[in-house]
Amino acid sequence: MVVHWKLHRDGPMEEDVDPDLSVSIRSEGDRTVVAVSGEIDVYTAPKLREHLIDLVANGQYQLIVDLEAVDFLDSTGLGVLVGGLKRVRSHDGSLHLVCSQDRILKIFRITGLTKVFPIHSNIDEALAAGADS
Amino acid sequence: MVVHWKLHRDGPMEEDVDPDLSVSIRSEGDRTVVAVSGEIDVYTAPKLREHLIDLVANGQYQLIVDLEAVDFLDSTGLGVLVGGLKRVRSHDGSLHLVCSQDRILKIFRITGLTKVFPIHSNIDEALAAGADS
Amino acid sequence: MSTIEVRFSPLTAHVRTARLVALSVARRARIEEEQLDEVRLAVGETCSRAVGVHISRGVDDPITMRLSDERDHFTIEVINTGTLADDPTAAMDLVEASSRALAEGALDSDSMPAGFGLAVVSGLVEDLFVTSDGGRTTVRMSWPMASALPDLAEPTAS
Amino acid sequence: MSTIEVRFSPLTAHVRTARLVALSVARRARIEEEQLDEVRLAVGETCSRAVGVHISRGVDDPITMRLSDERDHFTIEVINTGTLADDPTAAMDLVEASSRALAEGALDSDSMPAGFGLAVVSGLVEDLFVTSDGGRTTVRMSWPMASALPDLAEPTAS
Ligand SMILES: Nc1ncnc2c1ncn2[C@@H]1O[C@H](COP(=O)(O)OP(=O)(O)O)[C@@H](O)[C@H]1O
Ligand SMILES: Nc1ncnc2c1ncn2[C@@H]1O[C@H](COP(=O)(O)OP(=O)(O)O)[C@@H](O)[C@H]1O
Repeated sequence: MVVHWKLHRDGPMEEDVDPDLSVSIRSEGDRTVVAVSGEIDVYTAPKLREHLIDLVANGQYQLIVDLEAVDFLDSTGLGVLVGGLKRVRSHDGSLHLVCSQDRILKIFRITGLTKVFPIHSNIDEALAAGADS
Repeated sequence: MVVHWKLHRDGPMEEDVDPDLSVSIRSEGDRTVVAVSGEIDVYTAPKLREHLIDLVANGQYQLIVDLEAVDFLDSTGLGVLVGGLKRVRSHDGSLHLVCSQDRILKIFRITGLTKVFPIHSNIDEALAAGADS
Repeated sequence: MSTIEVRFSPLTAHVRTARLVALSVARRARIEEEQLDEVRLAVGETCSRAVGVHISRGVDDPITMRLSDERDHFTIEVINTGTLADDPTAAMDLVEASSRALAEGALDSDSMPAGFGLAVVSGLVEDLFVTSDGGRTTVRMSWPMASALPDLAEPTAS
Repeated sequence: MSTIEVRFSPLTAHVRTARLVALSVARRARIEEEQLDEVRLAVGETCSRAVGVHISRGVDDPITMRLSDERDHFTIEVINTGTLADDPTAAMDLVEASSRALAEGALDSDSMPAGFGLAVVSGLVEDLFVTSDGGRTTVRMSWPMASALPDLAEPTAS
């Protein structure tokens, strides 16, 4: 995994660009925004999991995973998000999601995970909601 | 084939929309511009051929085929363009091409058809060149 | 009837290709736009499950995905080596299974419970059959087509 | 080595799916961007030729396209039923053939001369072999890969 720690406070702290799944990580106050784009499936989920594990290992427990640029998410991807939630919760942290796309929301709905994850329709709403909401 | 003859002089005379291959036909003075988009291959070439045959049958012999929105063209597609050229030539007409994309120009180059078709890098150039150039 | 079959080595990267093919062929078969997402997800789940089964059992055989249109139905079959122990169509409560995944399980496990993927598919696809015999398991899914297939049924090349 | 094989009924619509698969797998195999257009065109020409051969001979058998990576090469084979009469690798002058297509031939024929498609491919692809025996014809094309394939060689699903 290539990690670029940028000096600029407002740019992403980490940028992992890949045609299959890109992950861009930035700080917003005490929250960490993980913006994902591409398809989260059995092939790319391990990469997203690694990023989430790294963040928790680095003491970042208030996560927002932005799924707006994700165009596919399957049960393997759900497993990684549930795994991330378990990890941050073990540190009293939180994992919020940003998702307004119906095609992606559908799998959260049929699996009841809309009740487990706070899901916001845009990043500002997620930030405004506060980590504990 | 659905043909819409529009009343507006500046709109397309004919619009054949299809995710595989779309063909839009309009008049520009004494020239007829056939704007094609999609992939011209063994599956869609018959459709383009039909349009060219129809135009010639309707007495339109000064053609400009705009390939700017075409992202694939194979030897079957070349065959249809060569066939179109044969048809208009038998009425002392012309068939100019608009194409600036290297990936498409390549097949014209390796087959020597760059010497057969007048190829322009944009539609204005094709119109300015005149049918007989 | 027209058929297209994809056989691929059990690698997770190929599941993406399988989805791409299924989506493209289903679109051409005039499956309704809202059902295309269903096709894509169902193929993704069944193929990744099949790849997982081959990998975990050390089977190098290819997985087969077969797409076909027959009269008014578009059918996808995903075939892998190995026989299912349990009846996978036995209903799983997805909501209960999800909260179980969250509550139980090692902190370092990021998997949903066994059978979850197929349960998602059976929640999505009305017309689903799983058969397991002769050392192979076949997941068969069908969708109605909006109309007959002039595109796939053209008689001659030109 | 990883393999993905697509078998399709001899319909021209499926040639588009074959191109889509080849492009996607070639990209994943780290074929250089400028060679991807070459792969796409070569697959389009060989598959449409194969479909044309089946249709014109009334053969319903599927055409097979096999994609594989082996060490440092990415290989595509297109296999159809039927044996070639002439040696298709016999050089055809594309420029001469094009002007012949224009000068001769019926006004209502929109085809390039026989063998033109394969000649285009042999002009594009350095590493090309055509074999014809046992009632089948195989067109085999290879491209160098930029590097080994970590993507396609991952040992386990996760
Ligand atoms: N398509 C299949 N073919 C054969 N066996 C399968 C298939 N899908 C699942 N299985 C097997 O059924 C059991 C429960 O399945 P499942 O949950 O669907 O797989 P997993 O445990 O990998 O999530 C596992 O032992 C798995 O190996
Ligand atoms: N891939 C192939 N397999 C078997 N026969 C072929 C193949 N390609 C071409 N042929 C045959 O070789 C002859 C000359 O071929 P070619 O020009 O390549 O096809 P076409 O005449 O359709 O353009 C034709 O008789 C055709 O049927």
